[in-house]
Amino acid sequence: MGYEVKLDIFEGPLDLLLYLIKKNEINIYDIPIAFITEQYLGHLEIMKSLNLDLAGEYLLLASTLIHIKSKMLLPVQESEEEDEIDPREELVRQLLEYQTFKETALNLDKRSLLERDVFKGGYSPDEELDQGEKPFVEVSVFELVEAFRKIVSTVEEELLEINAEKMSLADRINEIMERLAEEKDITFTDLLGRGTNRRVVIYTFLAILEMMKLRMIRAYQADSFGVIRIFLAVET
Amino acid sequence: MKDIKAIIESLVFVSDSPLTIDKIREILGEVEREEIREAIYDLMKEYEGRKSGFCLVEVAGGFQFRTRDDLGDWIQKLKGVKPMAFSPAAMETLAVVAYRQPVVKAEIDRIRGVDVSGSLKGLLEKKLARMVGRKDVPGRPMLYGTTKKFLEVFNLKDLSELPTLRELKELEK
Amino acid sequence: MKDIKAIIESLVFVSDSPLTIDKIREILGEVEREEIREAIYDLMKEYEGRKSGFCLVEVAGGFQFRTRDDLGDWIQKLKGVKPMAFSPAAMETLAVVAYRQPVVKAEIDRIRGVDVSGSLKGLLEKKLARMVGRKDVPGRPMLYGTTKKFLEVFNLKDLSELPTLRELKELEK
Repeated sequence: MGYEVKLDIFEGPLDLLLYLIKKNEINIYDIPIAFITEQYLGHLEIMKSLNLDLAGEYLLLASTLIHIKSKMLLPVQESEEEDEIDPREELVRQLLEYQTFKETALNLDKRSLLERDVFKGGYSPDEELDQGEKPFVEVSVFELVEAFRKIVSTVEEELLEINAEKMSLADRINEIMERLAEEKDITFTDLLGRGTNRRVVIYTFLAILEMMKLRMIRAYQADSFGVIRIFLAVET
Repeated sequence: MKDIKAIIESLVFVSDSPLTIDKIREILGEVEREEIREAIYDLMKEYEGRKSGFCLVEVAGGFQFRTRDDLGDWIQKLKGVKPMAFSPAAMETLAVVAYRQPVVKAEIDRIRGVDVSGSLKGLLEKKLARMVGRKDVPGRPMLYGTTKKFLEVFNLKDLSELPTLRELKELEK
Repeated sequence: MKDIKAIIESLVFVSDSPLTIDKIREILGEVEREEIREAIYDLMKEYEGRKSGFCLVEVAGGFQFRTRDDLGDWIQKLKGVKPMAFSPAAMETLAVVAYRQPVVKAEIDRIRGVDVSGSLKGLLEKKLARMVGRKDVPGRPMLYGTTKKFLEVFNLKDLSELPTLRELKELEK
């Protein structure tokens, strides 16, 4: 049996199903579902007997196939013939979509890949350090969170999650700091802004309380009903 | 400016990543973009005509010298390393990310019919894919897209240069 | 061997260090040293004649492409605007500041297990982090947080877009 060796090269249940369809020269738009289900289950059996790690997704598709098969066995009700949906339709759509991407992946692989087919120059002049404003290399947040994960891997779990509320507060604090750096002082009402939503008002208020507690800002009021002015407290 | 072609040639030569016209302009000062572009296209033609061991290509929004396609085997011999290869799983995941970006992981899982965690993480580590933001739906799942390095490695000027996806045929009833 | 000049050209081009004739021979196989030497001298003359941005020189017992001496100033200008890269230390410190803000230096020291003075100072200079206040405890230590520039560099709309560690773990299955 030629196909045993091929079992572990399937990229997933859809890949296996496509292989069975091609191998048996089946029209993908009219899949004989009973036949293909039998073939599919047969392959799963072989995979099991070879002790291959059978991912849950393979079993999920098996149950989908069996479900479609049972639906197709039901007699078609004449009264509904107008809108009768083929129970295979969704599966076929999924197979075609997957097939498209599988082909696309093969085409991508055929391109002239850097460091595989083509190479750039090895010229590496001495590193010179220069001062001044420089742009940053493209860096992704993935690297940031990965760096964080590495250093906190020894710390307890609960320390690891970021808290959306705390982050919103930090955002608002940062915005206020940004504005204060430019405008020196801002009135309380300015900060709250006009027509902003409740959420912004609440976080602004919380941010100001937090910033006062942390002595990041100072608030002054000329008289008891006067305008409240906010200043930076930190000597930056 | 005299010698503009030679200057640009040397700049592209020493740059680690594809050099953009904007960057060249930043260095040369008051030179029109058009003049720079013309000089580069002149150079490209020259290299092509000479059948040199390397050529000037437009990639990832900039320009870079690269060895000729058909000489890869010789260079592999010099480098002494096995050529970098992508697993089919990585390539399929990358294809979905490239064509469907910005895309959430659940959608890639659905299209490929498997859990793509492993291959997606590999792509993030190789800097071919990156997190680009969050989708504005409950749970705010992460969205993924491709990087500039993806363009560089796959020899693409920009994303619009990706060959069009074979259209999904409409299902006939 | 046909194309020997182009092959040698591409080998010298990709080599990190000056490429020796012996090495070239090792790669090409049965080719006479004399033939290689001739091809290289041919190439050297070609580059000289073209007044190209770089030339082929004999150096340290081998051959290498080098930019023309008189273009040094331009190259210097390019290298001067080379984008900044993050060292692993800077990245780790920045990660702690981002995820733990507002945070005191002692806490960053504790989490990273080293004195972060240097990398923290670097981040402040690069305007990725800043002092945001003082903690209300004895000694009133300085508190640090991220900046708007941090969001720009990492392509984030706001801090709540930062990926969580749980999301990263999900990729590790």
